Amino acid sequence: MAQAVKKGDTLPQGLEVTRRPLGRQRLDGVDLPTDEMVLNMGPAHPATHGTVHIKLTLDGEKIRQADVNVGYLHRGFEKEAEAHTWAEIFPYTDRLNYVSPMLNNIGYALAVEKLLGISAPKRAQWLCMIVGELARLADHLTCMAAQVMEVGAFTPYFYVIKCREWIWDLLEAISGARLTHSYVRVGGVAADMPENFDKQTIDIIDRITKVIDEFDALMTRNRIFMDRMMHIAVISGEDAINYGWTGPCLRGSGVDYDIRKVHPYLAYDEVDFEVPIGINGDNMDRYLVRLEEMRQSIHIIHQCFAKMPEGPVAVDNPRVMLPPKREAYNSIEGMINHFKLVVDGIEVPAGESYSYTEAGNGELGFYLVSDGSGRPVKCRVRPPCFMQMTAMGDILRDHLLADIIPTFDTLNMIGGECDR
Amino acid sequence: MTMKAQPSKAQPSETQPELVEIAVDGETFSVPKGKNLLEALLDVGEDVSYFCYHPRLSIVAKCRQCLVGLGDGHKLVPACQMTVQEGMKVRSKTEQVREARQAILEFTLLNHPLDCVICDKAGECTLQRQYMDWDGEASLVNHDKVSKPKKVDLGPDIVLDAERCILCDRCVRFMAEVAKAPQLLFAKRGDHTEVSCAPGEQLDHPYALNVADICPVGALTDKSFRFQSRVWDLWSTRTVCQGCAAGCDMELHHKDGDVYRQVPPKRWDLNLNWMCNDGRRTYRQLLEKERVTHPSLGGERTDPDTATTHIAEALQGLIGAEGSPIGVVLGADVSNEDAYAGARIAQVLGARLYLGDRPDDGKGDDILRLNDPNPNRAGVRAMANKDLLNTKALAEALNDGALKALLVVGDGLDLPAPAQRKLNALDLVVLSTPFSSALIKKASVVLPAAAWTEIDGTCTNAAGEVKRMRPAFEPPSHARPHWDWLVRLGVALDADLGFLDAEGAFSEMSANIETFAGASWGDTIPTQRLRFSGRRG
Amino acid sequence: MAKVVSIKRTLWDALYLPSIIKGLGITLRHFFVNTFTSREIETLRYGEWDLPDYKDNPAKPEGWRGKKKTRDLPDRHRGLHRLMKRPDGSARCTACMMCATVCPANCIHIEAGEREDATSRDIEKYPATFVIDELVCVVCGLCVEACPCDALRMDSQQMMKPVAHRDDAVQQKDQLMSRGATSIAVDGGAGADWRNEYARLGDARQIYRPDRSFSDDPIGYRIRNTDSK
Amino acid sequence: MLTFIIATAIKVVFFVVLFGLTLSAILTWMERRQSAMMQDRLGPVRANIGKVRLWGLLHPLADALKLVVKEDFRPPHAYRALYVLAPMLALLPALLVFAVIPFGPPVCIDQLGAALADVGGMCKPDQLHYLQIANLDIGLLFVFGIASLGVYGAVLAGWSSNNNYALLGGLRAAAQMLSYEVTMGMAVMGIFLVYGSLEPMSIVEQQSTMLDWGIVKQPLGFILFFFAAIAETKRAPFDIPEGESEIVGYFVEYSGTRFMVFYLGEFIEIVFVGTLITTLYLGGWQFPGLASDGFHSFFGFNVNWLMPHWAVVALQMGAFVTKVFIVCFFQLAIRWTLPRLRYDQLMALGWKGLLPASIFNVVLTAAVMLALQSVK
Repeated sequence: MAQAVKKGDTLPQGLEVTRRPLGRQRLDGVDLPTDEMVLNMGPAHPATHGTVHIKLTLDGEKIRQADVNVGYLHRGFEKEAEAHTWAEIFPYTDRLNYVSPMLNNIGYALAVEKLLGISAPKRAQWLCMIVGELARLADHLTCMAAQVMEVGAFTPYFYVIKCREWIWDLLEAISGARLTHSYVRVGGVAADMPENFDKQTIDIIDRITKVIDEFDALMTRNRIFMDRMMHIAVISGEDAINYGWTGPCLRGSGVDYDIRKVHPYLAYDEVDFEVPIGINGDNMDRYLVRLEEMRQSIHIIHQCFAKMPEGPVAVDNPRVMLPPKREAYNSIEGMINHFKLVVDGIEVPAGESYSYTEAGNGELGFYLVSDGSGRPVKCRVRPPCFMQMTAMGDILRDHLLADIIPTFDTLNMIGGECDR
Repeated sequence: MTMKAQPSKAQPSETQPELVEIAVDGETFSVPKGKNLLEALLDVGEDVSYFCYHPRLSIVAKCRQCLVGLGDGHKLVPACQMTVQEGMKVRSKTEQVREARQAILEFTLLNHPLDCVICDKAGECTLQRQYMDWDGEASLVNHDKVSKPKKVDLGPDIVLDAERCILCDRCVRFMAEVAKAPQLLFAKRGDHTEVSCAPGEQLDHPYALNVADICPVGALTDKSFRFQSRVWDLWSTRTVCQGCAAGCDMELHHKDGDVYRQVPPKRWDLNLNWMCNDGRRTYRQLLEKERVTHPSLGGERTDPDTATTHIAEALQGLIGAEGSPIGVVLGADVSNEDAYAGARIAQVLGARLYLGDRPDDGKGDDILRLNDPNPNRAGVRAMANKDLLNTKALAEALNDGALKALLVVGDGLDLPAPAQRKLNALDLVVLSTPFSSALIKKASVVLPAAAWTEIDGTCTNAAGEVKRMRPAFEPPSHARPHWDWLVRLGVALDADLGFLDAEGAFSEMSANIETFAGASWGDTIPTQRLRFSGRRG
Repeated sequence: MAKVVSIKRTLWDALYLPSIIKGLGITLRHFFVNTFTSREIETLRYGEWDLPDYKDNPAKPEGWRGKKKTRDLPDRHRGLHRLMKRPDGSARCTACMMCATVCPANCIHIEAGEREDATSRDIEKYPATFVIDELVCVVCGLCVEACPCDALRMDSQQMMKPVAHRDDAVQQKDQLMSRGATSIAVDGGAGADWRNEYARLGDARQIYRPDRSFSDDPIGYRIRNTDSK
Repeated sequence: MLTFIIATAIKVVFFVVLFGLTLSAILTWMERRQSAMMQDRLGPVRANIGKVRLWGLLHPLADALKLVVKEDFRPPHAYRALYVLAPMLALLPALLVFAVIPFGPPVCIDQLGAALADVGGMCKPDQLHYLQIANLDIGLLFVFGIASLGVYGAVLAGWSSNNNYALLGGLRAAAQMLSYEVTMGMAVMGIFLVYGSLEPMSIVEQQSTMLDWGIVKQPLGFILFFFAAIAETKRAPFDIPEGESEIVGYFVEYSGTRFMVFYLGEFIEIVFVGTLITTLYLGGWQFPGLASDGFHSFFGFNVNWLMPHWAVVALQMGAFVTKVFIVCFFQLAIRWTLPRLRYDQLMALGWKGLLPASIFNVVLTAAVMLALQSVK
């Protein structure tokens, strides 16, 4: 089970745990008496990607209090899901974490499969891992691009955003759309990978590796960047767990918890990868964890192509998967099957299930309740970044105004997911 | 007359039937002796597929879909043809039974055309449902489908697609046994058999539309519903037919404020599972008649408050005047709540109450339809049993000039032409109606009312059953239920009618009016989308 | 197994200048590479590659540089909808409403009509109106997957163009059909022997790449659709 | 007197309008185009007149047009007088400091066509013209005096906008510019010590060979001055008053022409910093090896290329412009490479890092000068 690194633990590379307590004074010395100023940051602030409102009480530039208000992008996903069949919900999941829609697709499909008690064929699972890790790459690339951009370094942003474009080219080739893929299905995927997809992917992830190295060289050891990121917005592993954090942000605080490792789904137990963790729980560690996770994702994708078996990409179950088009066109059985699945939806047995996957920001959970009809009675999403936003006000206290945005970026709030 | 608490479901018979024990897949159940095995299996919750069986029709066992194993015998038998006997051992869940039903389905689908895309039954088709439940496999047979006539015009209401027919015989039996007019029969032989009208006949019986309902596939379809909407796009509201005094339960299928069809509920016990053609077409009046949508004062459009204030001011001098010069007409088409509100207003005004009804149309038969076309005559009558004057009395009062003001609630008033002309002489004629009619020109104030598809309330049928009507959609523009207008009028007259919604009116009514004592407001059955309303077909 | 990734600031890092010079080295390398070779510029002319000035001179319009001039849309790209045609030129669509039913955005509006002149082998139902509001459409492709007649496809390889008025984004039936090609999948199925037929055509389908179809290729795409563009 | 006024007017037009403003306009394009090249993008290339695109060089024109015709919005609760005044206060000092920058060698109008060994000796004093608007002997003091006025523009803009973000920006600007002016002054002190003059023309004339350049004699001073100057112009990594991802800046409420003035002011300051650094550290208008009558040595080779006076002047002015351009290029390159400091880190760097270093530089320079003098 996950265990937080504690102060005094010996760690490799001669590092020590130097965590400082939550909410420590950033500015030393005697403060002059001043009036506090209330500053409303957002919901239309240019740097808060994703509409979020932070009500700041400032003492000069120092943050006395930061109240984070989310919910400006509430679209009623959970309620909307109740009016659609299980299969029609996929386009909606694309818009949860819109930086890595594939991971949402996968999370939702696995949740329904869990409720159905089926699992996708092996090849579909490996395909899901490939597109999922590509989406994770896109997610982390975007997050890190935004981080460096918000501390003022604009150029690396374009280098990594270019990589994200390459990934979207790939995902478009396999799914048909760059961003709103809707590629995964209950019981498999919509289609097998196109010709040469493996070669293109390997080519592109190799290029991405080079760009990540360049990015690393450009930013990580830059004194200004280090000053901006290190020991900012520190949170201990215990606190992070108490806040319900998951994903790279939790691992940045030294908790070795990755759902792909501790509760492997798909075929993650058959691939070899390492879980990066930080020590200090500050912005820098969250940045470094993401940086390393991208390299691990690339490593996973290489293994996936090597190990992926041949075979069908969707279950052969007429009550779950649409029949092949040739049968729908040519036989009455196929046509009836097609009709009933489209109109009535998959008749998922009555029951409830909670399924969780490691998405870009952490544990993406779907709690589904079915009453046996073709649509969910309840489709609740556990958005990872929502938990992180709850802690943001606390970890920002007594920091400076300029620390808000980089912290906001390392916590990686995605409006579509957080507000649903 | 006594009012029965609704609904009267299958009433417990006088003598308890003798029970026998049967074993279904090893589990023992007690079922009434002599009962059909298929019904008994359905009663105990066994999932049995069938096409040709219908509880209101005779047993023919044509489809062979309800095969079960009996005893230790290898051979399977159709359950619908067996009656339960003591100690019967039924196999219903075995692999043999499943395979047999799957094989029968494959056989049934053999000549079925690929018509789901254009078939009006798709979505509520029994064949589709059974295929998904029992088969789900591709056909093993390579065989050209038999070609039969498509789009055969059987009569004014029904069109036949012979290819889709699975020869279950339900329609033929219905015409012969229920309608007692054997207009349908099977022609040709073997796999060329097809349903056809009897020579020289066409399918024009007043109950002919029921064959479209009981057809398990889309072979017989309703012409007026043909290609109008897919079934699963519609929304369903359980309400009461307003075609005649029989007050049949029915489902209103509608979409975006338009009614597409009216069908009997899928329950064997409610109005025999049938509906007459006329009843199914009741919704046509919504399309054919012009709706009143805004209150008007002397022909000019006005706002609701002005209208009610104007009425109150005009009536002020007449209240309690000598010889009660105010008349309140309760149309026999309004709901009980509307009628109760009308009766209360009449009480406040000291007015005479009249019943506005239409004469018998003589279309009654011995199945469902009654001669009386007024859907709520019994309910309105109950409001003021003895004091309620009829239309004839109203005409007389008008001729005598005894009335100075008249309040007409509902569209049910059928006044003879001479009496109608007399209306011009009145100080005030208030008309609360959903539809535009000849009377509207005589009215000084017109209040737009909600039509029967838009109201929540109850009505009482000729048998005295109080039945619940439910709103399918919102009334247009300013239209609102009659009782709402009357409550507003009460406010304008400084009189509290004692309720502010339909349910309040109903509880007032059941407390104050003896005949409604013990009547229940009825279950809440929400309007639901047919797409997700459970397993159809 | 966890891997600790934290770093510490060293004296070398604290000097500012080394990392500044290193960073300038990287960015200036990009600058000079791109100035003289434009090797790493991948700017695409989104939405512009069918403009007249570009079509006339696709090689190098002034001021335009970069490796790729247009974007190669993948076969599965979901673009503007199109309605496929029967060999006689009418729409294959039978107004079965599957697409409108499955559409999560409710952007498809169909009104069915009945063909009075239909012979017994014709399909009587046809879409009297078939309207897709491309602004409402979320381009999920479920409609194509739900179409049981090979009538609706999104493989037009065209993107939605910007419009000045919302009404212009509402695609009517004739617009949708103008992009359509003849599909010779047989209405109502290819007959009893369709499986063998399908197997026999397997090789042919390899040679003539099927028209860009996201879904499983239906029978009958024997010839490449040429009248679509 | 009249000649002097006319000559000054001509110089103002040439140096400020044609050089300063034009170069800053080009820099607005260059900033975007150069950053685009650094970031693997195309940058602005769309502005065109007919088919003429000129690699996007028309963009400054389009920009100016857009900003001029844009609505000039004034926030309802702004302090009107100061709100209007602030952009002018920001632009004016930046333009004024061009007065003492020498753009070229002294020119002898009579002898333009002649190949001369010594212009100074043969030219009549009233024919000798300085390519400098005002040849002040306290030129550098003038520069610092005027440049420090620039802070008023930012502070007043921030305060008068009546916006919390703008106010924060104004406060940051005030603190930052005051802090870095000290470092800048101290860094220039080294130049004074080395060249013994406050007169820019004199400083430039002393940098006749590359070994005499300020950057060689004052390497530490150059770095300190360079960064302090970037901080003065409020550009990355010191763009804290702007801080577009945090507070948007002191000019957040400005739009249209008034915003354009701020925008232009920033780029004129870049040019100004370029000219100042060129003058102080990069030999000003001196072309390496070029004497007033031609080349006697060319990068170590002994040659004897005599040139007419006009060619020498043109070459030297060209050298000046090129040097300014290169400095501007580096300023832009730094802006697109480095992240932004935080307010407290900026102060710490200024007061605890750069200022001690600049004092150390002064002391070191003085010590070396003393030692050299005693050796002599």
